[in-house]
Amino acid sequence: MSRPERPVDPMFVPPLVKTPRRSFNLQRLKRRPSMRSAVIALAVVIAAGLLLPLLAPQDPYDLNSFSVMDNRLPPGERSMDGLTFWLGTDSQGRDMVSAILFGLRVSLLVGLTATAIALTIGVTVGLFAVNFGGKIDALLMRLVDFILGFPSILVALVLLAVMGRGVDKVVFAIVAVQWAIYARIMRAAALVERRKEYVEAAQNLGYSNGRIMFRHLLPNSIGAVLVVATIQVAHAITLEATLSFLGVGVPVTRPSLGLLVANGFEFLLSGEYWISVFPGLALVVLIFSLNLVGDRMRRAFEARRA
Amino acid sequence: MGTFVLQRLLQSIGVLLAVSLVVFLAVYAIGDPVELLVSQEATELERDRMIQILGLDRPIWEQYLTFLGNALRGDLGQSFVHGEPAIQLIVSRMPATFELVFFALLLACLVGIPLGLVAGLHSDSRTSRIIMTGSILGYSLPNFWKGMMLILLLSVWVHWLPTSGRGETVTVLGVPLSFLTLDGIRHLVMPVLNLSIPNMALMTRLTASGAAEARLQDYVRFARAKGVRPQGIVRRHILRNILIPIVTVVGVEFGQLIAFSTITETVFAWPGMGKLLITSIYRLDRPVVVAYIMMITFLFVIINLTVDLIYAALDPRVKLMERAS
Amino acid sequence: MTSPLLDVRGLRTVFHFLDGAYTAVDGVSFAIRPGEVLGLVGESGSGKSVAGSSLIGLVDPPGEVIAGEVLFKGRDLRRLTERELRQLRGKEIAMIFQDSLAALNPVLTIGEQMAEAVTEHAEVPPAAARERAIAALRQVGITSPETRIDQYPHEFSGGMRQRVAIATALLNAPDLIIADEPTTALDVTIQGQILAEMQALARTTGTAVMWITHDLGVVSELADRVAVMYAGRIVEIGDTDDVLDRPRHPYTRGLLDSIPAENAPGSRLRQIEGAAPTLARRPAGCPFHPRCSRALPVCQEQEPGLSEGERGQAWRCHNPQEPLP
Amino acid sequence: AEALRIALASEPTAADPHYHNVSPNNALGKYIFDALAATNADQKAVPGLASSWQAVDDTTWVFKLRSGVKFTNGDPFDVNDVIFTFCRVMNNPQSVAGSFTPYVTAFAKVETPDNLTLKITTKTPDPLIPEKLAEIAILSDSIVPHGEITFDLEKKCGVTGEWPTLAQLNSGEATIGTGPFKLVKYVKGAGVELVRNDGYWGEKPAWDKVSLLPVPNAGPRLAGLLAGDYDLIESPSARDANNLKKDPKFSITTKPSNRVIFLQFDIERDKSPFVETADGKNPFKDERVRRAVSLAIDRNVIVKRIMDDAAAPASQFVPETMFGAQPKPEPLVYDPKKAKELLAEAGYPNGFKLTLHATNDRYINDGQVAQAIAQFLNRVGIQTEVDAMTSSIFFSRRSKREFSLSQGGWGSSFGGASNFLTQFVATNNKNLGTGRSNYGGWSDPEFDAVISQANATIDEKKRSELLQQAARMALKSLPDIPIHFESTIWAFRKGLSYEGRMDQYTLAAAVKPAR
Amino acid sequence: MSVGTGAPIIALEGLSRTFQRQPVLAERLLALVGRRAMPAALQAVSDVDLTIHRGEVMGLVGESGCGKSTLGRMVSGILPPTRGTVTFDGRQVGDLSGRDRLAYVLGVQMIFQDPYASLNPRQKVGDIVAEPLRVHGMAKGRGEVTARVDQVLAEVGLDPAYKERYPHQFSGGQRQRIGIARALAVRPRFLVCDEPIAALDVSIQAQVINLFLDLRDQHELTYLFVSHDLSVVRHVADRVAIMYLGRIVELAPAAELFAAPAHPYTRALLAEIPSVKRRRRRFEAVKGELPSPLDPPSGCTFHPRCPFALPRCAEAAPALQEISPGRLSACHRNGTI
Ligand SMILES: Nc1ncnc2c1ncn2[C@@H]1O[C@H](COP(=O)(O)OP(=O)(O)OP(=O)(O)O)[C@@H](O)[C@H]1O
Ligand SMILES: Nc1ncnc2c1ncn2[C@@H]1O[C@H](COP(=O)(O)OP(=O)(O)OP(=O)(O)O)[C@@H](O)[C@H]1O
Ligand SMILES: [Mg+2]
Ligand SMILES: [Mg+2]
Repeated sequence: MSRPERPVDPMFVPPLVKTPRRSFNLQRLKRRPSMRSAVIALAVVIAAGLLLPLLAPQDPYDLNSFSVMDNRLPPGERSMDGLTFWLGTDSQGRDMVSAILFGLRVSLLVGLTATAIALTIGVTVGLFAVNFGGKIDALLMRLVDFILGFPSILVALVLLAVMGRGVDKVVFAIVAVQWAIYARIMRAAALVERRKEYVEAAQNLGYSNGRIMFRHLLPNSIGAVLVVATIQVAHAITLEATLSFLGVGVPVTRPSLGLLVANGFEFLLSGEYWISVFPGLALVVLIFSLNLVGDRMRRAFEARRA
Repeated sequence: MGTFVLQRLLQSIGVLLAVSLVVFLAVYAIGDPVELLVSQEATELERDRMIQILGLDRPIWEQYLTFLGNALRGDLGQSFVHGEPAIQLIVSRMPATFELVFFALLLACLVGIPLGLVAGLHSDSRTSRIIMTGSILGYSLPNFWKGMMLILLLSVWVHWLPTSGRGETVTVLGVPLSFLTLDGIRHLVMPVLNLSIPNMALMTRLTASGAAEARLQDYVRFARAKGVRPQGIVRRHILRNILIPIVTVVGVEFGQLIAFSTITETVFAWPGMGKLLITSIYRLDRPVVVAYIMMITFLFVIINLTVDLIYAALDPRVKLMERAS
Repeated sequence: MTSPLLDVRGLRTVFHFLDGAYTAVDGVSFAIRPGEVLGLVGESGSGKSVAGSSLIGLVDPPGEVIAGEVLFKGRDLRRLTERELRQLRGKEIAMIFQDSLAALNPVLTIGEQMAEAVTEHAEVPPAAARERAIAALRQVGITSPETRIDQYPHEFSGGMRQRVAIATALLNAPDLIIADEPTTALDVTIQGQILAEMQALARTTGTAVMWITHDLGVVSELADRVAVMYAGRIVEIGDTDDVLDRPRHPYTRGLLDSIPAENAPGSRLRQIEGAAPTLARRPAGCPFHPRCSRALPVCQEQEPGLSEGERGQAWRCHNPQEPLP
Repeated sequence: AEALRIALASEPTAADPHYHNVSPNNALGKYIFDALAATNADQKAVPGLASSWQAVDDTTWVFKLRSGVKFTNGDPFDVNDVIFTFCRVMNNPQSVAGSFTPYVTAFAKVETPDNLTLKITTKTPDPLIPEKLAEIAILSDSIVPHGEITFDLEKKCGVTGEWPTLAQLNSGEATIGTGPFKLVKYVKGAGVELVRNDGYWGEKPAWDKVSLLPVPNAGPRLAGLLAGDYDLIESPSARDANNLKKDPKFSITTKPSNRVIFLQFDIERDKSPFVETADGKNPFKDERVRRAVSLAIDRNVIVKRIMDDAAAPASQFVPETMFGAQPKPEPLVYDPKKAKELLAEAGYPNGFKLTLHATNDRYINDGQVAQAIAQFLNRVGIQTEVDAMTSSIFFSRRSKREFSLSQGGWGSSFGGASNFLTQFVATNNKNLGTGRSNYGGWSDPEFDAVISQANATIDEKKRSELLQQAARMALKSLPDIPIHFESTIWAFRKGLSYEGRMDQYTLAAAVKPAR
Repeated sequence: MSVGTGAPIIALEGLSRTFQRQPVLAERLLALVGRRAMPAALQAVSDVDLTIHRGEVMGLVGESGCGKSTLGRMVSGILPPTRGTVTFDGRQVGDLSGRDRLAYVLGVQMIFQDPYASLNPRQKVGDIVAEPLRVHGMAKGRGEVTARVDQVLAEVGLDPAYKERYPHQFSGGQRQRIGIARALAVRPRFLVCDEPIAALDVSIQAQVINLFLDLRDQHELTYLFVSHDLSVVRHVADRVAIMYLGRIVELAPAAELFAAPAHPYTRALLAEIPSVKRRRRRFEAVKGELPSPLDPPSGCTFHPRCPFALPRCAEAAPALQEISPGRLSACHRNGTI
């Protein structure tokens, strides 16, 4: 028995003990989110984030497509070429609608790729730790403790300060601080699975280590990790936004939502609220919906396990 | 017990060593502090002298070994920028951060635990749903943006609270404290709120899931079968059980918050350690950055150890030695 | 014949699901006289525990007791308010659960949990409650109860925990104890100890016991009367000797036949084909008919009513076994 | 009359005026200490603790000290304090990069014909002696035990005790000056508290009490002003300042600063890391390309749209009002057509790919200016990306010459026009100490000759001409392109006035309650 | 049924297993300076000698935690022993490698206690049974695999139409059959059945016991049948070994053992088995609690609970002695009670 680790994620509050059979009741049952609906909701959010930029009136990454002459126009104004800026423009003359849509995509892409890579690394590490145990396990887990012991924001900050700006670098920094989370969860889940008798049965049938690891342990323990991953996407996005806000994130010419907010920070008090409030709202809506979907998935997952 | 503490201390020495090396190299890789420190008018001679004084002319491993040697004597170096011992600099900023973190946690518990109990004990009610969704929102708000909105709202629009700084402090036992003056409290409110909201959400969820979980436990059923009153069940059985994870999480969060206060301190210009760290990173003030991270790591080690001991004290099931493995 | 202590008539408990309500306990009727031990046997999921909990209003949503009377000393427990029920629980009717580790709160001492059962029902000073708890522990054969009482559940072995649960049930000298499989998880030697204690207590105090189990052997050795449950119904009830030696219902017969000890070593056992139906898939007519070797066409359509024999033996079957000589 | 609360954009790192030669520290020094010369709002040296001075010949200067001046501890001010200060500058091991030592090491000897006369002989001719002495805050020799004080660095000038430490000056123990204010408390990160020096020799400030509060973010700084937490704030964003103008409760002052924002080309290398051309060569070696870049940028739009008019388009490297500046420089115009032609002429009709490096936290709107410049360059076919980074990284990378085109800023804090040209345009020469920031590696012996002659000329008129000549040469070959001069803005509540300073200092003594 | 007639198929010699946590650095340091002992070792199985002959069913009985599963795991090669040897078909298992090793691993299959945990919940039933065939190339091509899977499923009484279903869609008894089918697929010669019916409902238990009896006849299987339920063991086993705290305390042909238990512990067990034959018995319990295997009693580990204990029992552990041909018992009072 060990004390509950600090939940790596506030969404992921581990249950105190296993849920007994009599745990559900009617109301809860009625609202019990099905895994499928949660997954669909998640897919919709992601697809929207990735596809919406196609609708954007302008390409905010093409420096030729906007002009500093149009900068900081309030919502509803028109540009010199007659385009209407429904949410105004930023200090470079970018249409905020386009900037937010593209920013949303950058944020999502960073969140998704970082999570995917971190997940892959973490899962592999976790599996290896469980499978080889002993010294290797101890070593890997000390490393994981070490990384998780640090405030992720500081580590990412220092890393990016070393490496400079760039989407790839942000992704790298996020992966560097997040893989350990998956490794730990994977290890915990796989440890539980490995004690189950079907793994002994597999050994008893003379299966190779690799087969047991990837064919038997992996599919059975990845659930908890995937559930955490949906929430970690939101986390990665927040982290990216914060790093961009601190001036070490994505390149200025390819703003993510966080960078847009940061850029608008200085205009906030002078009444040009739209430069930071709208991207900020978009960010909040994005993170909130991801968290919400993640939370539903977690509940669905736990309900299914119970 | 003794073995456990000893084992943890042994481990932490390793961790501290690793941390110091990593941070040392990282800051070294960021850039050349001399470039920022030495005025452009300085002659080449002055520059070289400076480099020599800071010891930057020697190979990195030698610098590191010197640093380690000094660190053993409790000297983590002098700030390049401030010329003071880095430790002293950090320690002088500690009270501000600790004050912030303490009140943020206090607020988080005062708000989060009751809300969580309400949500957890009636997990199917509308109130519960609102609380739980609200808690998701609570940590979906990026810290910096939330801070900005607080300033916009409470300072710029309604002029209730000052925007930044620490306000008037009273020195108690050599420690300057804000919460003893009205002005100090006014300055404290927004940063504390900003830091506290995600933790309120965490506390709420932790309590709620704990309570929802606990109320379905067999011992609760057994207590009901014994005829125990509902209040007795909540107080004795449910609260006592969920308090254990809460207390430990509060302990761990204390450490995390100290680290995460960085952003809040930046937004609200709160003169704490976090702000010092950010400026020191930007100014490549390596001794301060290294000392800060080492102190934070040390703090984490101590906090974790304390948390484990508290946990062991609170939860009769825990046998310390079992966990040393 | 003494009047029954508990008289249950037509008890029906359902569980509400999205697609409707499923009956877990279906019109169960039985009676227990003071000092009598009633064994309730049946396979997993047959509704034994739900029936036990339904008696004292401990079924939680989505479960609901929808019909029947539970006459305890002449009062219908179903008509009592929750408050009145609570005062009754633990005082006049005590309950013991299967998993004693789960039923004892891990973070409270044994003493706290036992004293609670006393103080909730009477204005008793803590010291007196403690004395009573110590006495009860001694009664169930726990050595040096004075020190043991301040320990935590995990410091007790499984058998001792179960004895603590029994001692707790005894604290207020109840008239009825509902024991829900309290020895299932224990080893035979420990089970023997517990059974010995229960038996002694029932003898000395005159407490009636409803013993829920799936082990026919235990029932045989302990109970005065036996009720056999299948798919939510009591399919056969009567004196232990009658039911076990002269079963009328084919299911009871099948259970007895499949016990290895009843067959020659190494020979094929007589077996009941198929598996018990789940809550959602209860066959129409007699729920046992798909597995029944004596099934008639009528069994598929019509639920058999209760037929009564001598000495209060009763069964639900269209085609009962002939009583053996 | 009352208290004044000032929100600073950047915090002084010490109350020791000799600790680090950076603006926030120097500005704080001006509250507590005086120097022999003072600088006025336009950065001209004016009498300070020395009531007059004169260059006797190319290397000899005579300073007449003000009489009757007393330090806040009652110690009368005389030549001993000055010489002690010079020595302390040299004996301050904690100082960052020997901050003020170059000024003192330039002295061959310092003599004291009488108690209030100082004769300084320099090793080489240096026309900037008064300006340099304006930077050295005079400490009282009473803070250390000493014998007879002479300018003899070997013998520690006669000081017998320990030299005052940084800690002593930060704590206020040794912070004894002749300035308009006295230090009450200096708490790092939380601010500085000062009270009026009632024995000040000059015009007494209007404030009993001054607090300097560091608020590095512009937003909170402004919000604090609006909320009434501060009376005066440094550098609100220009946009905010323009809005404040409309608010009857506040007013602002805008003052052109000595800082120019400019682009620096990598010229020396044949291949440059951040340009991608068809021929693989470094296009910036070609003067026509550099000119084209300049022609492509509409400085007026940048000033108007990005800087909100709190800047002036730059056609040379120092503002017109500065010593040695050209009174009427040839304007650097916006002509994208011409730019394209020049590019085509140079062999880049389709432009090339470029990354412009810039800071994002050092100069006003630096990141945005860089993006606007990138926009303009794109319009003439140079496909430009912007990499804006935090200054710590920028400066160390720039010094390693990692960039092809970088956007920098430079405030000519003294020396007028010579400062920028010597630092950034002259050939890098360690012995002469020239071209220290010439990261592009441009080198022109003719230019070097002119600038070094100017730097050794005491005669002001002649020097000014030489400097103008040098500047014209630089603007012809354009190794650096000036973009604009930043203006500094102060915002304050109604009822105050502040005339602003070119060196960007915020000095409470100059904040006046308006009548 | 003949006892011990066939050739030995499995022989255990001095088989022991201890579980011990790796000492942490601090403990090693403390031990170096002599301050503290290393972490305590848990002796799960000690010194078991047992020979099981072809075609025989060896029952293994004992209380929870006495080491039955540990012994079973060592026999089937899942868990390496700390000391002692397992001999399969006359060859020491520890020396085997390659094909021989595989022949042993597949030849000795295990049936697990928990029908819910012993099947991979993400595999279809068909795949569960087919996987070992594919992995070890025991059936070539699709058709052959399918045929064999269908055959094995039919043998355990499952409709091959169930192949496309997942384990959670089955009842406990059916799952146990799937587990048996999986083991049978590799044509084992020896089955270690670790409490295979403990988790099953009363009416299902008989079905599974019957299945075991049938399979034994069809495939000439040999069983190590672990159970804590004496009546089951009595029904299926030819010989019975009684375990207490890691040691075998009595070993005898089933009929003899049930007729006349020799060891006091066996007696207590037999007395406590609830039987539908007895009515309203006056229970008289074995005294004392189960000792902790981490801290076993001295001498004969049963002595604190033994009604016949002598002072000597607390001092020396009795050896397993032959008390009559084919019957062994470990008691100081063998033959005197
Ligand atoms: N809280 C609940 N929600 C839904 N169904 C339930 C709940 N509790 C019990 N049931 C169902 O009611 C039926 C009877 O359950 P019950 O627990 O009474 O069985 P049991 O005879 O005690 O079995 P066991 O021997 O396994 O304890 C089962 O089908 C079970 O699934
Ligand atoms: N992997 C392990 N690590 C540590 N201890 C173990 C391990 N496996 C078993 N043990 C311990 O060894 C002892 C024997 O365990 P084992 O599982 O063999 O008992 P068992 O007789 O099968 O009990 P049950 O009837 O409960 O299945 C127990 O005390 C158990 O706690
Ligand atoms: Mg039950
Ligand atoms: Mg076992």
